[in-house]
Amino acid sequence: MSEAVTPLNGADFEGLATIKDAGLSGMITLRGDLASKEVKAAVKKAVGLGIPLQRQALSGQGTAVLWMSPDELLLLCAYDEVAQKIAALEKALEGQHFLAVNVSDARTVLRISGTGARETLAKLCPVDLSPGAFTPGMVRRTRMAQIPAAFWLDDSGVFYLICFRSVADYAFGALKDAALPGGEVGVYG
Amino acid sequence: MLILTCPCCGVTGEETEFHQGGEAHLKRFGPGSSDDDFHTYMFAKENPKGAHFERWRHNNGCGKWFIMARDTVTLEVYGTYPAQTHEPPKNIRDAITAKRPGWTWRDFA
Amino acid sequence: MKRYSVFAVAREALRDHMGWERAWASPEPKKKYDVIIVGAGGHGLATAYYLGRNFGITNVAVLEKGWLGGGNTGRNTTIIRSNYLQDPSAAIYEKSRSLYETLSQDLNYNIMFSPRGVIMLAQTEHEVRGYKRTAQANALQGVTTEFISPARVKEIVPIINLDGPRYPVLGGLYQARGGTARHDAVAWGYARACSAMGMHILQKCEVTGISREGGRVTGVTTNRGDIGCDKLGIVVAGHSGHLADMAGFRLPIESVALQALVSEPIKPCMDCVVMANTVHGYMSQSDKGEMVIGGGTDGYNNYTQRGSFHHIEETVRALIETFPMVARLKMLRQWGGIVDVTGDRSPILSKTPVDGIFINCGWGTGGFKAIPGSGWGFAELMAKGHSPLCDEFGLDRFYQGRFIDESVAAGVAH
Amino acid sequence: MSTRLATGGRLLDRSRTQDFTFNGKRMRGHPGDTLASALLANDQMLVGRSFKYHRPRGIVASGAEEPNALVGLGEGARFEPNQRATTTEIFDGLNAISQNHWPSLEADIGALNSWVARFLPAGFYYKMFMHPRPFWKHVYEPFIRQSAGLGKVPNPGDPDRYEHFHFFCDVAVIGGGVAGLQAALAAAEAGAKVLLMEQTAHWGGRAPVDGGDVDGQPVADWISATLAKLQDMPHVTLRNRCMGAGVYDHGYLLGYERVSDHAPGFDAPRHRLWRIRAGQIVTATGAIERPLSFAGNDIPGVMLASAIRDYAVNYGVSIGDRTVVVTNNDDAYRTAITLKKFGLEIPAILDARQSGGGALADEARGLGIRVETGKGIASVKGGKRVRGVAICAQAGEGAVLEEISCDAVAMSGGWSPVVHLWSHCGGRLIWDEGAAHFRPDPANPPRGANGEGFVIAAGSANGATNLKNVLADAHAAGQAAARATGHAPASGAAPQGTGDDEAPIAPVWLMPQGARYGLRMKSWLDYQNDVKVSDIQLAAREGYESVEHAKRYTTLGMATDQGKLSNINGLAILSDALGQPIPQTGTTTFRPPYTPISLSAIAGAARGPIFQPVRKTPMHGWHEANGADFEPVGQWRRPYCFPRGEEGRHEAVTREIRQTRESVGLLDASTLGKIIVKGPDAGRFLDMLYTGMMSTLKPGKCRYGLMCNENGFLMDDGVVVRLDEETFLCHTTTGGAEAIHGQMEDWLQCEWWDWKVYTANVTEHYAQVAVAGPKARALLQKLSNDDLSAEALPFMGWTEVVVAGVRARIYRISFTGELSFELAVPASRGRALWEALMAAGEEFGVMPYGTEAMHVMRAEKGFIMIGDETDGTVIPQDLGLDWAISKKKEDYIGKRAQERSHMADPNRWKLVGLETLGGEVLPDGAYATAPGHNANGQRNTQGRVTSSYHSPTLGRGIAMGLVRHGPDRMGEVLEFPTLDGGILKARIVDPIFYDKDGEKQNV
Repeated sequence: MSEAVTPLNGADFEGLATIKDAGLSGMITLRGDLASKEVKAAVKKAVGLGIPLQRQALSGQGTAVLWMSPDELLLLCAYDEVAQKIAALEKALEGQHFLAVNVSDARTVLRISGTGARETLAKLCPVDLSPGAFTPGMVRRTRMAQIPAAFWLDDSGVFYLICFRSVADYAFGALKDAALPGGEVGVYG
Repeated sequence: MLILTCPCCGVTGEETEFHQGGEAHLKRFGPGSSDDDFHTYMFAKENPKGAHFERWRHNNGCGKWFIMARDTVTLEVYGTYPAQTHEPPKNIRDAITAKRPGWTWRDFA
Repeated sequence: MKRYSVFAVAREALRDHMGWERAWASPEPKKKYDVIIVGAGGHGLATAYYLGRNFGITNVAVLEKGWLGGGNTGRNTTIIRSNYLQDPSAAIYEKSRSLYETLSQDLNYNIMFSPRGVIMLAQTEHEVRGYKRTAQANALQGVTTEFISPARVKEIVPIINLDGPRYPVLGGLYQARGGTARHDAVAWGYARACSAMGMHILQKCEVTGISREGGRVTGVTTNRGDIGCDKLGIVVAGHSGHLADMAGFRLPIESVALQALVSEPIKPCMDCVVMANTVHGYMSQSDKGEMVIGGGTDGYNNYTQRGSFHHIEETVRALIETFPMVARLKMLRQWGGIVDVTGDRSPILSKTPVDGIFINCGWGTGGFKAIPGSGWGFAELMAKGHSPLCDEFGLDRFYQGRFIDESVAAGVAH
Repeated sequence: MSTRLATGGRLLDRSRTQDFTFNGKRMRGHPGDTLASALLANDQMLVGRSFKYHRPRGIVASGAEEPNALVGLGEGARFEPNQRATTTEIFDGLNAISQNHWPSLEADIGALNSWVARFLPAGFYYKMFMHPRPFWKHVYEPFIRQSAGLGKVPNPGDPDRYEHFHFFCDVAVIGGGVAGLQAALAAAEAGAKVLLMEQTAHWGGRAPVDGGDVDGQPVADWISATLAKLQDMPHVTLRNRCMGAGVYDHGYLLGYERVSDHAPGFDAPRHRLWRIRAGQIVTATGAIERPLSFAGNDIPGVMLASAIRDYAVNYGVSIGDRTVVVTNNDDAYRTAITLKKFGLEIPAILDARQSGGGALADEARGLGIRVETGKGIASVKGGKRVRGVAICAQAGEGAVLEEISCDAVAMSGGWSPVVHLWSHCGGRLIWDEGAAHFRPDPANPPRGANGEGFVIAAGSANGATNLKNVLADAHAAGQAAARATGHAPASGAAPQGTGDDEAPIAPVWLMPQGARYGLRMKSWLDYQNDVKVSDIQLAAREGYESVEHAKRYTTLGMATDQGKLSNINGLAILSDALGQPIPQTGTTTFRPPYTPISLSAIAGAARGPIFQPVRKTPMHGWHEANGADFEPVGQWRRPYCFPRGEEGRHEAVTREIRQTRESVGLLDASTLGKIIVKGPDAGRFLDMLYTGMMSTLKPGKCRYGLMCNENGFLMDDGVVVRLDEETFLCHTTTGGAEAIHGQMEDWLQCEWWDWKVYTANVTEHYAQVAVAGPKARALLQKLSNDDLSAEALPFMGWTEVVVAGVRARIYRISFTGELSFELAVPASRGRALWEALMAAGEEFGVMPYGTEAMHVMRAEKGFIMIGDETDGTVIPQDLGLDWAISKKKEDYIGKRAQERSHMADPNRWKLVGLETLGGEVLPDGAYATAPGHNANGQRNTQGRVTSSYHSPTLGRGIAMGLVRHGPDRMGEVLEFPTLDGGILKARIVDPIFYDKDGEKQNV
């Protein structure tokens, strides 16, 4: 049996920004009462992190928690640890009304880095990506060109973008096009 | 291109992040209801020249539905609030009254 | 009414065009008319015209709050076709199309009906099946259409790209006698003919109230005074709900903006109307050379005659894909119109809960092509109480669940 | 003749030259030239032909308002028609051609139209060309279309790239003239984040040409200093070659940046469309000079006075040696003075005002220029060039007092603020009687989402006249914009500009005011569309009284310049003809864009591979590599079939079906929607969503379900799987996944928000493969040690197994009627599973099958297909699916709707099978006729075909259809007319053609 593969199979492109397939990533959608102590404890137990504030991300050692909506978190972990994390969540939340589901393969993750990262995304997303407005730790679910997408910014200035698996080629193509040399806008130097 | 503020996730985004879902505060009529009630629920729209309560979903965003009070002539937004609301909050009604005295909407005004 | 002809133009040229009379009179309102039509757009004026021509009813006033033809009649993409799927739609649109054939001569006003053909592109297998079904239905409805091959599409529209990377052209539903007409001229021609019959077209006359007695209409209140009538026809696309409100009933419609744009003019390159519903765009070339491009409706209720720009974007990118040469053209002007959309996206031509009041609305994006047929049928409905062209379009159909849904044949755009 | 002066040309780099061609003629210009200035420097006065009469046309203006100088630019796939020479920067190798003539610009056959102009007044075509009827389409219209149309048709294959950019700021200032610079500065100094856009390559606008001082220094120095200040501010973004194209609702602003139009070949996007969200927009868009309406005002060499000044100062170009200036205001005196200082001759200034001008007039006289007050031009002499002017009294009817020979005429009818962007989104205008122009009404600005105004006009766009007033107004506008976005303005005062003491303008709408018909029919209002004063007057006489009627009847202002020069003059003429004040006539509606923008910029990067998203399943790559013939299904691409060698579609489909029916086939079913529904109320919720009962489904089991919309119509179907007590997995159609998930959330969030249910769309998490055919089990058992027997996994059951080393859910469901297993594995392992199945199935001759084989097989089995049997007007009861509608439930979505009289009508058409008597395939969508015609003369019908295929299994055509009382009419024969005029007869039969008892799937 061969290994699991991402739809982009490691593709990368270097232009105004570097666009790279971030590889397999474990992703768990957790829906529940985010204010409850049970959910808080379950998340802590599963990925060792707290509940992020609205539209924020918290990241730890190989894990992260993204605030997706008032009753939804996205938990990130190693691809092959998902089953174990879900089991942990289910155990911790037994008797509660919640949903924890593996969505690792439903989505793909792209890494966008370099000085042109903000402008590259700003060509495709109707979001204020100026450094003053979009700061590390923020998560934004939005539209990227013609697909829904979510991205967040880590402390080192790298954007991680999540989109549906089936449109991975489109997402990569659109980002690559936006990052073509010669297309510097020059506003987020 | 409208700009909307989602009361569920706090994002102020452009219309392309959202999807409009028709009149809000509709009372559903199911089996056994009268023809008139069902017709009113399904088809007889308020469609006013003025304040309009409408449902929107932040579909390219947090995925939540919410309600927006918007003027169909000036496009002024009087406010947004979660979908789990039976009637518009008072501050929004007041904002409408200030601009559209005497406005009406189905069972409340 | 002095007849228009090449001889009249020559004669007038020799006296500096000083002898032309007004195309329509500008009278003062009478106290009462037999029939008042609210709305001097194409549909209202056509209704008045056929009331006079077919039923001898000429004591008619057509009231217009702005300028005649100033609503959707003057801001649409002028497409005329009748290749509809459902029997009631095909009947009224084909009646309309056939009246357009001779309308210039009937009105003695050149409305420039140009039967250059209309192709609706099939770009998915689903659309192919939908349009083949429409062709089958049309054959039984007396509407001449055919389903044509991609090669034939290319022959008729050389600038088309059959092998778009996304949606190849798999064929098309072709109506050779569909086409375009000069939209303003339709309103002006009808207005001139109505005026010649002695009807009153009252512009800048806004209806502010509708009077009733014992469940029956008695007249209207306007900014030019109270005017009585025995029958009232409401034909005010974009404002139907507002007028119905005055008459005390509610309509199953919502008003939304429909957008269109034109390019700068270029020499003739497309002698056909092409509609691509999969990618949401349609295009024809005006006699001036502009590419006339229609897009979609916004998703929200709106009375501003402006729309959201992303719909323009969606339409334009689709057209560049379908007609790659337009990539180097420029958008000259974009605008919006307010269209009334009903629960089944088909029009309402109906009696109302108020005796003597009739409503003609809900044409959505398909109003222009229907003007003569709608006028013909609605005049009959108002004069006789029923009309085969209108009977299926009653308000009662929503109560009964008897919808006339055209979107089933793949394309929803009109 | 026009020529390059020895001095002047502040925008030029005279040390370098650039070569270009016009109609193949080689010409030379300098960096900094526009195509217009370079053409004029080469004495190219004639640049095009008008639309209707094909009159010779020369350059009139120096900016975006130019109506005449439109050229075709570039070659091949880069050719672009209708490029405005006045806004085109030249570059080495530029090739331009003139437009709308045949055979050549100099000798145009179409110019004959001009000779018969008397017979072609406004609206002539509405009055003739009606007989004989076919002639309109076949004779008249082609002629009119060919003679109209301006530019040549471009070519496909545009190789350039385009893109969008989203930008957010507090204050966007449109226009980089002195007003824009000052407004931007004032807003930025208050701390607002500012974007300043200028449509040309240069900052400062007209001010450097007009001169004057600011705070004691020459205005050009002030511009440089201010620009430097702005450049140093980190929260200010400056953008030249970027036009404010349109203002839209809620403060949405489009910027059109021509990134590399001036430098083709440079590896950059050609245009970039800025999609800007601004808290406040300041329109510092300046003003446009109006022409004067006198006979012959369209002859090449008659130009706006300001343009003549621009060409001299900015580009060192003189239009003629002898320029007559004609005006109704003081500004045109500047042109006379400027030209005089360049050493050129001004034979006369004709000032239509009886009282003449102010200080500038004195200055002109001081330079020895002859100034005639109360005079105007009766007519201009010349054809393709100006030869002279005949002078008359403005107050008279045009009696010639004197003829003056000249080769250029500089005209000024006053200035109109550029109010387009203010007006796009509903900003109102007021008529300023003193200044004789419309300007923004500050009490009625366009209003944004918060109900407050979001556009502020500044400087001459707001009606301010001289440098002093412009700067003060702009400063206030910048501060107001900052304040409105929450930034307290800094305390600084506006810079002090000089202000000339100008005499008031006198409105002159026709010259002379009593011009007789012969002059009026040569007094042009709209140069491009050939609309004259006499045309507007004719329209008014004929009752086209509304400004929109007059515009549409005459085509005034409908040309590519959208009436920038003609509108005000035209509506003044109309007002006069109607005897009403100008404000009562009003203006036509201003629509975006300000000047035309490329369609490519609007489409942006969305072309070719990224035109639209293409959704691909995990096995897509395998399909591609194995010759799949794809069809679009929504945004997905699914294999229609897998042709081998020379096989056509039909052969391939037939082979795939045979193999599946006889052995085993594989279908990539990954596109099917998969939605998790979980919670204590999940069963109750699904009972509302589906017509059938789902709450009673046992874990480990699957059940087929139908979903209706609230209007009662069938909209989706699929198999529901109960994963555990609280969790269901709902399969939807390929097209339905997102919509159904959205609908679930809709009901949960907006109607039953107290129900405890969570949903998640997991469609793409799984690769799904249908393994179908009598050998399906044998194939799977080769890859799995788990028990897949009918006992362990019965029909409509599911379990978890390991297949080819991957944990998979396996569902015993069948859409083909064969023994069938659907396997779901994580998408990342989908292709590996597929390949393993193909390899293991080799001994059975396994084949992939596509959507068409699937369609045929399901039709053979009598299964309905959403989108074929349903079309949005069909209810489950029509399809004989009553078994899937629970009778026990009080309510489900659509139930109430189905109680309506037409829905419950026993006469509705119902599903049956149809078998042609001769085995032929019924045409898709064919109708069964009934006797007679309806009231509209249409043939009566009694049914229609919903699906029709050739069945390889049965060796004949099979069809499903909806027929009135169909299920009660088994065996009856219906007639289906075909499009070629024939009739196919078909018998009504049971819709299940294959394995009626389900013996094959249930093994």
